[in-house]
Amino acid sequence: MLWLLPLVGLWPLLGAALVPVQRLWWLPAFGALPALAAALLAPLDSSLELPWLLLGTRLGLDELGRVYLLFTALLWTVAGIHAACEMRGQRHGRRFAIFFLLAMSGNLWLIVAQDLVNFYLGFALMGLASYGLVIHGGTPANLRAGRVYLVMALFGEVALFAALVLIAQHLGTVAPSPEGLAGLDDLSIGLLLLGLGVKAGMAPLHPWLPLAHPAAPIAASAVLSGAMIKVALLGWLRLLPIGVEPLPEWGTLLTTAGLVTLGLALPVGLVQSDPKVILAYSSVAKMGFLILMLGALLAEPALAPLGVAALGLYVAHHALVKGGLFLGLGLRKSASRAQPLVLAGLGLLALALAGAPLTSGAVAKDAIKPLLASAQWPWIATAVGLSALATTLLMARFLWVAIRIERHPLPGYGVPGAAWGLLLGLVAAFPLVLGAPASWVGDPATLIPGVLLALGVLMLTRLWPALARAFINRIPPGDLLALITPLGRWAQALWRSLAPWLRAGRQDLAAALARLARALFEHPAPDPERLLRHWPVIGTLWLAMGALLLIAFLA
Amino acid sequence: MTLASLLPVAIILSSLIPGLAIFLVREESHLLRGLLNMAGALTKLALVGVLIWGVYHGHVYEARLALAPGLELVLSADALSVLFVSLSALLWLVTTVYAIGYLEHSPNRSRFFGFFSLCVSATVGIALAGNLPSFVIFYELLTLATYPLVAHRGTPDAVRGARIYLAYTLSGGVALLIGAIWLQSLSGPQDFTQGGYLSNLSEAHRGALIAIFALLLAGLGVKAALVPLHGWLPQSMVAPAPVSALLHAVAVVKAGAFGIVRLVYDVYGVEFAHALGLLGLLGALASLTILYGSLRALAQDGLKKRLAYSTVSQVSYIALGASILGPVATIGGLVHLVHQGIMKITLFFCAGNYAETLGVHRVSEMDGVGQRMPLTTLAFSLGALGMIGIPPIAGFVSKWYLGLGAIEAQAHWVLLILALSSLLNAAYFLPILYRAWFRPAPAAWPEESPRRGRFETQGALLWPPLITAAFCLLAGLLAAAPFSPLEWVELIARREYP
Amino acid sequence: MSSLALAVTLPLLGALLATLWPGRAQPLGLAASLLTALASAWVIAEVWQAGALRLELGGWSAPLGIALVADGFSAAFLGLSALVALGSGLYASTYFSTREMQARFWPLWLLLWAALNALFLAGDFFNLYVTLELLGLTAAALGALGATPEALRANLRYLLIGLLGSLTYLLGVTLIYIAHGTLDLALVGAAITAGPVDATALALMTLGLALKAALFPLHGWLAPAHANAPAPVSAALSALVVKAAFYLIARLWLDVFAPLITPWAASLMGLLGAGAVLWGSWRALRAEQLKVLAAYSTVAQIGALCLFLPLLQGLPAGAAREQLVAALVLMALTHGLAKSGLFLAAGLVQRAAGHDRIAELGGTAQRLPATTFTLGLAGAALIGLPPSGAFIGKWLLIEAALERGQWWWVVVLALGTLLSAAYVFRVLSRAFNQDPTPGRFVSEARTELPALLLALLATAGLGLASAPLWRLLGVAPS
Amino acid sequence: MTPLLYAGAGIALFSLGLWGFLVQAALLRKLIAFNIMGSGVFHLLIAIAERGEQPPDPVPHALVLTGIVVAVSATALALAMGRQLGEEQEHE
Repeated sequence: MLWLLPLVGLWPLLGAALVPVQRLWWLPAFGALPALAAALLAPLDSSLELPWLLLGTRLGLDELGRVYLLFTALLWTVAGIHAACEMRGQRHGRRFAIFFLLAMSGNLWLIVAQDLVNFYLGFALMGLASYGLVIHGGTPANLRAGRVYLVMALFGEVALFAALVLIAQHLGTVAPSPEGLAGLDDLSIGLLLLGLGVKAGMAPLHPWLPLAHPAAPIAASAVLSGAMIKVALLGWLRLLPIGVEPLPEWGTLLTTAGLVTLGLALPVGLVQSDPKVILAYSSVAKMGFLILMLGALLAEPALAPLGVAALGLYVAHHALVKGGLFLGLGLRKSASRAQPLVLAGLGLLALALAGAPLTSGAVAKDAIKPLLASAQWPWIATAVGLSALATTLLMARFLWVAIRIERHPLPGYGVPGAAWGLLLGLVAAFPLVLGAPASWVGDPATLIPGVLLALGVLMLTRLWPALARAFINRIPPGDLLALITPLGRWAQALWRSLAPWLRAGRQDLAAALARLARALFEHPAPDPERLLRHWPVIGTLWLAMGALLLIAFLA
Repeated sequence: MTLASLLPVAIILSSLIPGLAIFLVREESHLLRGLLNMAGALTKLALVGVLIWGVYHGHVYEARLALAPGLELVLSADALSVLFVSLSALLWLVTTVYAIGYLEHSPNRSRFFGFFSLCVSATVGIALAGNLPSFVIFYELLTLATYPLVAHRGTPDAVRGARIYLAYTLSGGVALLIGAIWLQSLSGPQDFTQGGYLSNLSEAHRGALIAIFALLLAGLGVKAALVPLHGWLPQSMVAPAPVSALLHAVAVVKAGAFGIVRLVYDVYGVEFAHALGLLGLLGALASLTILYGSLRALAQDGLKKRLAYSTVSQVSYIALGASILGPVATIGGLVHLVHQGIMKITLFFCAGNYAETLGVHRVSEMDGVGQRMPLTTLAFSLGALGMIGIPPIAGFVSKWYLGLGAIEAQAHWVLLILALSSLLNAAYFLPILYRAWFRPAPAAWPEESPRRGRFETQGALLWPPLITAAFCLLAGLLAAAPFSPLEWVELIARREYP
Repeated sequence: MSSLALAVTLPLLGALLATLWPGRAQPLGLAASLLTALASAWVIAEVWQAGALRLELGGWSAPLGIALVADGFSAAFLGLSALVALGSGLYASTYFSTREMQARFWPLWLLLWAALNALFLAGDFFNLYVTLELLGLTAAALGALGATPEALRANLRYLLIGLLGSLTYLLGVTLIYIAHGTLDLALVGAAITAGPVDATALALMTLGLALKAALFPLHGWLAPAHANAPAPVSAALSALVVKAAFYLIARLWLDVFAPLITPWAASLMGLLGAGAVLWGSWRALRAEQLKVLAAYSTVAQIGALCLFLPLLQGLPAGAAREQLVAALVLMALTHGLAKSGLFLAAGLVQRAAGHDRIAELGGTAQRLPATTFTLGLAGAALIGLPPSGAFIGKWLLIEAALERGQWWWVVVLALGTLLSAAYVFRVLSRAFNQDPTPGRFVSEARTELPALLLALLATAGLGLASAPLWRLLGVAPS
Repeated sequence: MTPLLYAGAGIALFSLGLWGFLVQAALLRKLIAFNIMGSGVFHLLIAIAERGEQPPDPVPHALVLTGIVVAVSATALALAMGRQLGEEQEHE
């Protein structure tokens, strides 16, 4: 079934080409089907070689790839159903569908790609097409979010490009292998972290994320936050020498970065009022958590086999849950009927994200425990515990905001609702399928205090609304961006004050040159030759020439 | 004269003869002129096909004509010539179709197409020139043949642009001439030789060789638009779109870049040039040009001007590739010769389409053109994304190999240049794409042409950019396939670095 | 009858007949032109085969008798004069429309040609004097054919300058005769010693010729004289008459008096040449009329030829010297052909527009594509762009300069090239404006084609197919 | 001695004529000066024809004769042109 692999990327591309046709509005819903089929049917660890394609293409699925392909395809399918229904007949709906399918194609392709160039191809396609999703709404806020997203994404892509070139040079080929990655130099690793770190929302490269994910339409937000940010982790797991050699310094660095991300995203998320922004910060925080874990893996190669599988599980859980949250939020905003059901679903998902027992979150957390246990610093477990607490609080905040959301009833939400229900089912079944019963309980220790704390906060804000107002919305989405925006303004002001000088200088120079040119060319030339036609002048010159000649002959 | 020596001559004549004949064609004879044009272009393509086959199989094609004692006109085809010849032949055909569509209703068509063909003849001559004097001859002929094309419109602006073009290129030509003669006086008459022919000159000539390199580089740099010799390029944007396309993608700019490649590889020899410390100079100049061109492009509102500065920047990738020691960087630079050509010609075709169909000349007028002309804008997008280096479009392949080569040669700073350049490229191309696709279209276009074919514009204007855009995509997608530009360039690099 | 004698006598005879039957001047003149050209071709063919020819007139041998000689050098110039004279003559046959003008033109024209041929073929100093005088007289008379006051004044000045030059030359010849008792070029050449008498003689002869060749800074007469003459006459004046004087300078300096030439003297000539290149080109650039431009360009071209002298000085006989001399000839020939083409084209422009003010030529240039093409081709040859013969000449000149370490001439040439490009393209740019174009390329074949062919010969012919010329000049292709 | 005297006189005549030719503005005077220069050269030629006891060298004589013819025709042409110029100027 290897032939399914090329289809994974080609099919959505074909869809993007065909979707402008009015009758094919439903194509986004079916774009990820070959990927789903491939994830289930394609044999593991065998690859399809296409040496003539690009710089030599190798497609294939390994264990991690299959997990990724599975949850990515699932999420894209559900989101695709939402997108197709939501955008049908809307203004620019077809444009949205094109970019949606392009981003889908890139996302799926980079998972099945086993060589650097195709990974980059998928990554770039996904990154650029997402821009179209982010700015779809066309409001000034959307455009700003898109601009920030694009600038940072391009920085990331360029850094990734440099990293990939360095890795390719190191490998001597474009197909990476664990052995080949041994001894990778620091520049490559640094660039790789930088390049993918943007996509992952690693602090301080995250400010685009809380802006862009909420700006996109719901279906796009779901895949952005659910599927697309996860590819950074995939890239790291594939291209860093994990399990080959210990890189303690880099491990420390990543751990620190993860902690910083966690510590930054959770509090900032708590004071947001837009549910999508809250979810976006939650994603940033989760990525921070994953980066932290990756740091541990990088420092200790022995953890690799177990750790990679655990991370895969965790990522799959988060992708489905976060995607589900976004999509549910969409239903909450738009669908008229069955709102209690939607709220119940959202509650379930929020619980799962907080890691409540019997949810996928519990299983994922359980899987990741050994990694935590081996962390370099003992207090990391504490920090992670605190973050879990904060996550619970964040989810409570989300539910609170989601309950009070203003609804705009729209017809025709049966199919997306059903699809969402399916997704809920998958999330619910997640622990049953993938986790041993021992892991179902998880770690309620952080959940219960969290819930209690949330209730406490609720009470407090009820009693003193001013207290809530003092915090809510004090930090704008994109936090750090607010700090550097004045820098940009100063630079602009500086340029504005300097520009006239420069321009004046240039104009002066140009005017001087023009004057010179006029002096040389424009005025009718006075005829200096007139002199050369006077006989005495001719005679003098002539005789002088003769004298010189004679002297020269006799010299 | 044997068949083997006839082929290069025939390739030049296949555009020269139609070109001269076109001058005599009456202005109203559309059909005859079109026939001559297409016959020439197709013949050339067929001949080039034979040439590719022959050179691949190791045949030697060479024609010699003694001009004076010690001065020979040599036409010969090696793998590098074939690369450039095929590019010119292919793009000439496409551009001819486009030009016929573009200029069908403007005056002075016979003159235009005559010089158009002469221009291509000179370009092909440059590609096939087998020694430095022949190169110089065709290089100057190219200047001559291009001048009327730049001045073609006859507006004061056009004449001024052409004058500036001429001032630059002729000055460059003089530098090139003196350099070439000086070199010949040291080395004696020599053909281009893979690996260079100067390395056995005595140490005493070291200073002279450096000075000669500087002279030759100055001469070639004018056409290749190396900063600070690039001033003519944006000015010559007044020419009709097919001319700009040809100028930027195939003829003038490329001739300069091709000359630099010849100079480094087949005159000095890359290792000898490295030993003389000349590659650093070239690399620095190329890097400066790459960044400066992009920065200037950012500030341009005129679409063609922006593209022109983009050319300034992009063509220096070729020089950059030549300035890095090692086969991989050579591949990157040489393949960009082709890749930049097809991408830039696509962009110019599209710019011409906007101008001709909608009267849109400025970036600020491009709001919503994607809705009015989706196919053209699609082609434009492909070209622009390729320039940025997004895979799987051709430009990515060039950048990839340049980067690999730079690391191989321990020149990590090149990566930084590539990264900065990509970002700058994105900064001046993506806003255009944004406007074209996402902004609402205005109620009325500046000057919409009443002639409209079955599609968004006339067929002769629409097909060429679509075809070249497809080339851009295929050159990248099938980079590793046999007979792709990349594979051909690898053949050259293998021969240069045995 | 020998070919050498024919080349001189046929035009003379033609001139005589045209004078006798003024009504038939034109057909007679054209027939004589054709025959003269054939005779020239015959001479060239014989030189091609035999290497050098010598004819003792009346059987009197030197030192008493008069000899006609031809070698590759003179044959080349003979060929140049045949081509230019034939082309210009053909052109003149429609340019002068009235019988009266034709009757005045043709005898003088054929006389001029006879003088030129005799000058190129003369083997002794005195014959050279006579031909120089004859050349000066006919040239001035032809130049004044237009009979406007400007033309008369300019050509009267030209005549007087020419007379001064001839007399000075004659004084030099007298000194030669005092010193050596013979006037035969070959014999004198063998007897030359580096003494004050020979030096003075050469200085005097050079002075005289410098006036006629319009060597900078003695060129003041040239521009008005050439610019005011009728177009075919200007073509011949610029392409041939001035070159003839230079031909003689070259003959004396490179051949007869070679042992006398010191580096200083050669450098002085080079310096004057450099001045001519720069000043002439600059004046051409600033000229407001097309024909004035062409005339100043002639000044510059003569200067460029002078640059060969310092490089040839001290170069021992051998392949290198032969090549450089051949390059000199090639350059002179290219200039001659190109300049005649330029003047003929300028004449057409002038006639079509009614004036030749460059600034106002736009529409005219557009209406005459073939003529504009001629201007372009001739211009390319004047600049020295490839593939013109001047390019090859320039190449060899620069190569020699670099090899001999005299790089400053290269700088002069580079500047001259750029300046000449500037003035040529200043004219050509007028061809590009928004006026409508005519349907056809050539509108009047009999006037446009000779000019076009001459320019084409300069650009493509002498550039790409110069091998016969090298062979004629005895340079083995290496 | 005599030849030297003649030669000296010839040179002197030539110089005198030259002076006049360069300095005098009027055409007629210029032409007279030109003829004086010519006479100077002819003097010189005749002076060198002297060969002591032998009959004089015929070559310089031939030269002088030809020279005179040339000088006369040149003078005539110059006069004709000068006259025509004068007439044209009168018309203006």
